[in-house]
Amino acid sequence: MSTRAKELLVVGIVLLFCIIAYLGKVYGWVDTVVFSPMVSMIVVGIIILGLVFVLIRTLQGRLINRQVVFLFVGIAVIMPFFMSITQKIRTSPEVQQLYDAVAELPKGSKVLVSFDYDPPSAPELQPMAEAFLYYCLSNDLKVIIMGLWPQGAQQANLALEAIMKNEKLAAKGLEYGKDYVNLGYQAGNEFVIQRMGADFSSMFRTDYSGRHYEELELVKNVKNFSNIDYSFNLSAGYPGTQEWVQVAVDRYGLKMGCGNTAVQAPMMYTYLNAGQLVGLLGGMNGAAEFEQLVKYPGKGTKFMLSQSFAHMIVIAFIIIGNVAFFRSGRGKKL
Amino acid sequence: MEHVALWVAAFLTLGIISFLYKDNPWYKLCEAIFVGISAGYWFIVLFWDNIVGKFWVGVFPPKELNDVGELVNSVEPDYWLIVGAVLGVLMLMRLIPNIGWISRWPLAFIIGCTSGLYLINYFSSNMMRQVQGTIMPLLGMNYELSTYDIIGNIIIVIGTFTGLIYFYFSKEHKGWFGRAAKVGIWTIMITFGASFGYTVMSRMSLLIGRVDFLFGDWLGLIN
Amino acid sequence: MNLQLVIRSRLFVGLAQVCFFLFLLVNLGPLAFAQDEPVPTQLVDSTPLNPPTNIEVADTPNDAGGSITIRWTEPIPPEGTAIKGYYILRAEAVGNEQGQFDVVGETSTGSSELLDGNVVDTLNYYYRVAVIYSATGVNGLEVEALAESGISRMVSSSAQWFDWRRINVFVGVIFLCGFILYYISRAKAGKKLFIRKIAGLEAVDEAVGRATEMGKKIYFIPGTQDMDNVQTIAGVTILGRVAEVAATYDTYLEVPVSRSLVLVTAKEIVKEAYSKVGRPDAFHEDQVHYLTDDQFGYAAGIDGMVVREKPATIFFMGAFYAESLILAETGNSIGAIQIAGTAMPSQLPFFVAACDYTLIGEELFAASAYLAREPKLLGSLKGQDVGKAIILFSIVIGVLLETFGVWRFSSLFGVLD
Amino acid sequence: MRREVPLLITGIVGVVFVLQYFIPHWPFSQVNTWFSDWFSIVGAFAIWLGALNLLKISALKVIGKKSDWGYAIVIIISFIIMVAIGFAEGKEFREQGTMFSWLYEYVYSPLSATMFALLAFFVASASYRAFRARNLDATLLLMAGFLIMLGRVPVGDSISFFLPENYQFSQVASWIMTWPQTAGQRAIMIGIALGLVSTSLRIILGIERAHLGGGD
Repeated sequence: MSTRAKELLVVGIVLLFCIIAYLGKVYGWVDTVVFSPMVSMIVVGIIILGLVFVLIRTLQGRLINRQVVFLFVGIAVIMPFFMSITQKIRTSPEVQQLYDAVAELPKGSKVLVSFDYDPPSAPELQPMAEAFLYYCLSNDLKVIIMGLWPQGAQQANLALEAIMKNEKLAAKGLEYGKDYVNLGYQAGNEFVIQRMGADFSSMFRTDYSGRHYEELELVKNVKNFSNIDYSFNLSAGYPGTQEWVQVAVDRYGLKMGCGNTAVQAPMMYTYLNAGQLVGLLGGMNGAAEFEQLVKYPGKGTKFMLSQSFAHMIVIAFIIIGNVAFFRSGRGKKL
Repeated sequence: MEHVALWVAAFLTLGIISFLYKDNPWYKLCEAIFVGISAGYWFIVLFWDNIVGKFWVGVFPPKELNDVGELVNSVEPDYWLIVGAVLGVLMLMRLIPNIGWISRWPLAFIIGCTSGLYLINYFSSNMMRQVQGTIMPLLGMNYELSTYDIIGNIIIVIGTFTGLIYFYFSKEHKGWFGRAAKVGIWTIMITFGASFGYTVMSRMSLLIGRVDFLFGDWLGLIN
Repeated sequence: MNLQLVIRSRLFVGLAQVCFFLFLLVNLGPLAFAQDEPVPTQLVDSTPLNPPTNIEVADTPNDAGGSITIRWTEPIPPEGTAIKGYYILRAEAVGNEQGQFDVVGETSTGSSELLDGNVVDTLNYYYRVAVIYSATGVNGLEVEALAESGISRMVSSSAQWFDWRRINVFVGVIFLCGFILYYISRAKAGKKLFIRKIAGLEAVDEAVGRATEMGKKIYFIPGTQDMDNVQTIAGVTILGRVAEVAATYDTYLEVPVSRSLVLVTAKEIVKEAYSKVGRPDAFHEDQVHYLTDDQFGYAAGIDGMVVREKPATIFFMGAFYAESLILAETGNSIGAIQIAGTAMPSQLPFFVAACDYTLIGEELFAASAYLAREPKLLGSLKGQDVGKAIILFSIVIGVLLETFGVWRFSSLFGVLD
Repeated sequence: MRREVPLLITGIVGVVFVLQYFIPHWPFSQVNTWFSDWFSIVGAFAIWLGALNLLKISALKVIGKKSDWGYAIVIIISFIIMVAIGFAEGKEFREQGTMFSWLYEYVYSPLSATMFALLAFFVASASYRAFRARNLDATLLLMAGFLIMLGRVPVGDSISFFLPENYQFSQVASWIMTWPQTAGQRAIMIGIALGLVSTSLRIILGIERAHLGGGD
């Protein structure tokens, strides 16, 4: 059989599997799959055996293909979804700091939340957004939402939709315009922040749904940052936390915490140390820790098992690569 | 429609993932769609948000009438915005070979804006404030700090100090200066290591997000 | 008195002001404006309630106008009551009379200051402060009572011509810019300025040479940010040099870009580099071309091109985000020599790992100076180094002074705290 | 005209932008508003150039029947579809239920997100093939990366259960992030800031002219 035929065969099999699974979902033949602890152990065992095999091959001086590495990563990320292992999540100081900063706000304080990310970064930031909004709204803090990224406002609406399903929040009968508002997206990057320092309403003439700024009870008396008690910025790049710190914090004295994709988070520790930020959630781990603190277990917590597996795989590959490197003589390039 | 949507999204997701096996027609198709769609997406977003949303609405503010036909919320037109539009049109002059040079004017404006903004923002937030953060009483204001924090403070001061020495270009890295620069680059390497760890975390999270889509939203195998 | 002394004395005046405002701002309570509900006026009993005293009103300094600061002395609450907060009442001046007083702000307990940001510069105002006392009544319910202060003096707001809180930034910027300009002029005057070697840059000729030997292309990726990013500008400066070398060696240089402004600029720069070495004919318009603005669309595009065309050398110079890893790993997989330079801290580890040479952070900016060997760039690098020396010196002195409790040296570097 | 005017524009705009930080008084308080609006508008016009260039390159590919010209057609078609729908749907193009938002949600988003996700694989492959403890620098980088990766997931503490609570991986990771990492990050940050200030200054004063096309 030619390579091409084999490839097509594999694609065909995968497609067939997907169609069956999909029809199973639609017609309810197949329920969600959960491994028993025994099966989970076997899967883990197989992955470890596979890694040992890779180690042996590498020691023999034959680097395995990129594709095999990819396969390992795929398996390590997918399999934990079917396992039910609970893990203990410990809170890091910067997450605790964010929690404390929000917890000590008096009821009715105004919190500005800026959604500066788009769907591709949602796996990390959406759980933070949900947990943060949940905590604010369930503690009677007033939430003002905005976005410097075009898709930010939609992400905010998705997060609101998700948390409103929570019984505790639903029972509160929260009212749009009074307890929370979504001012929507505004183009102009850091210039938007700068102009908000003088006047919010000049940047947001209307909210997300087109209601006038003055008609929204929550914000009609909010002139600029001096009326905001705390601010939380969810950021996946530019414009994001750095711009908020440079303009809103350092020019207008806004008190701010942030949730960042893990890529950006290390840089924020400098701002944290200098007191420019009060609290930081870094990546999925930060989201999971915050979810634990506010007792709103969501996707962050759910994904942590896959995250653990994925990290272990990467570490294993670094070790394997380096063991082989040192065995074969340091100078020789593999 | 929802079925179509899920299958389209899954088709495209798997198409991109198929690049991991090798460069193939499926991937190239998805890539081409992506390049076209994303260029179109930004084109439209900037058109409606900036050209229409900022310029047009600013210069010709919509007249809002209430139920009885009275004018409410009338906004004064802002004719200054026309300058922006003129600059924008000058930008397009690049398309006409003979007067293409005039597109340098708006370009000069853009660069002037960001240079001015960066000069101040980076000077105050990323330099002054960071130096301020580094200059601290090592033992605390009232000598109250624990050993843990004192060691931490010393690491911050020494790390920042030597790190800056690495970025000092006017002196060859020799003698005590060279040794300090060495300590500096070690600190920077630890920083990079931390960045590396965090980036791995970030990437894995995104992959987990896609897996959640494929096996959860699409195939419904996981909860 | 020489100029330096003048500046220094102004610095201390500014510092005093900065400290004052520090105090001011720390004491700022949360602000809230114009509540709809009327001021409650019933009294608990006949206990005399002390009103706030010493009402001071003044234009908020260092602002663009439209704001008045009100300060008062907290009264001592009678036994059994507590201060719950304050209402700030304001009236417009009509001639010499006061108009109607309305609540314009509310603060919680413990504060003795409020900023009223809803005033008009051309009008005059009067203020009163009402303290809200609360006590537990006979029936166990909380009862409130108000005690209003006297009327303040007449006040109006105005805009200022200098923000004195920023005097230290001002002095800093002036000094740093001064150093840079001074060294540029020195360099222009022919003074030789020493710059240490930067490893990644020495390798440019070698990398281009290798591409020539192999008869393959060179790719230059100027990052995914726009011309408004200074890193992109440093990147295209280096592009100028790379293009010159490539034109000299007669190696095909391809520059895919992701921003239309970068396209415009990069094209001009490459064209000019080709003319400079006398090969204007070798320049093709499509050598520099646009892919898409989207970072991943761009990464995907380049990824495909790299796999298909297998360039011998790839340069990454500019601002990069997440796409850096896709780009560098793919380049690594086809065995290209890769030279990277970026000031994006989050992307540097991968460039360090996957590229042969990496310009770390400021080295990117030093690179344009180093390559061009132009006096102005060398001079400004030197100026920055003086800035760095001052910072290094300040850190040592400052940490010593503060550790031994002599002086809060770090307040010199504060920016609006 | 071709060189002086742009230099003058850059200089004036830059200086005004710096001054408005120190001068709260009108007109400097207003200038910021004007400039930021103009900036956004010019940016929106600039993308026309980019889009036209993309179309031109793709079209040339199709006409010249260069390799993969079929995909160039796909690029053109998908661009035109997205733009046509975006124009047709008007200002509300982004609202739920429009064709544009459908394309965004089910075509653009998955493509973009999966591109991101691909990085997870590349990161693993780079770890295996490229990350070597070649020297002290690289070793430090690796060790730090290692500890952070272990410490930032719950499994790290499970592995180091035998250590005292305060020395388990999550605590070690927090320690690295809070102290040495911050120090290094800060040195880089200050360095970059100085570089940016000096480059900005040169541009504003017209000493740096590369962005206007080459040297002097």
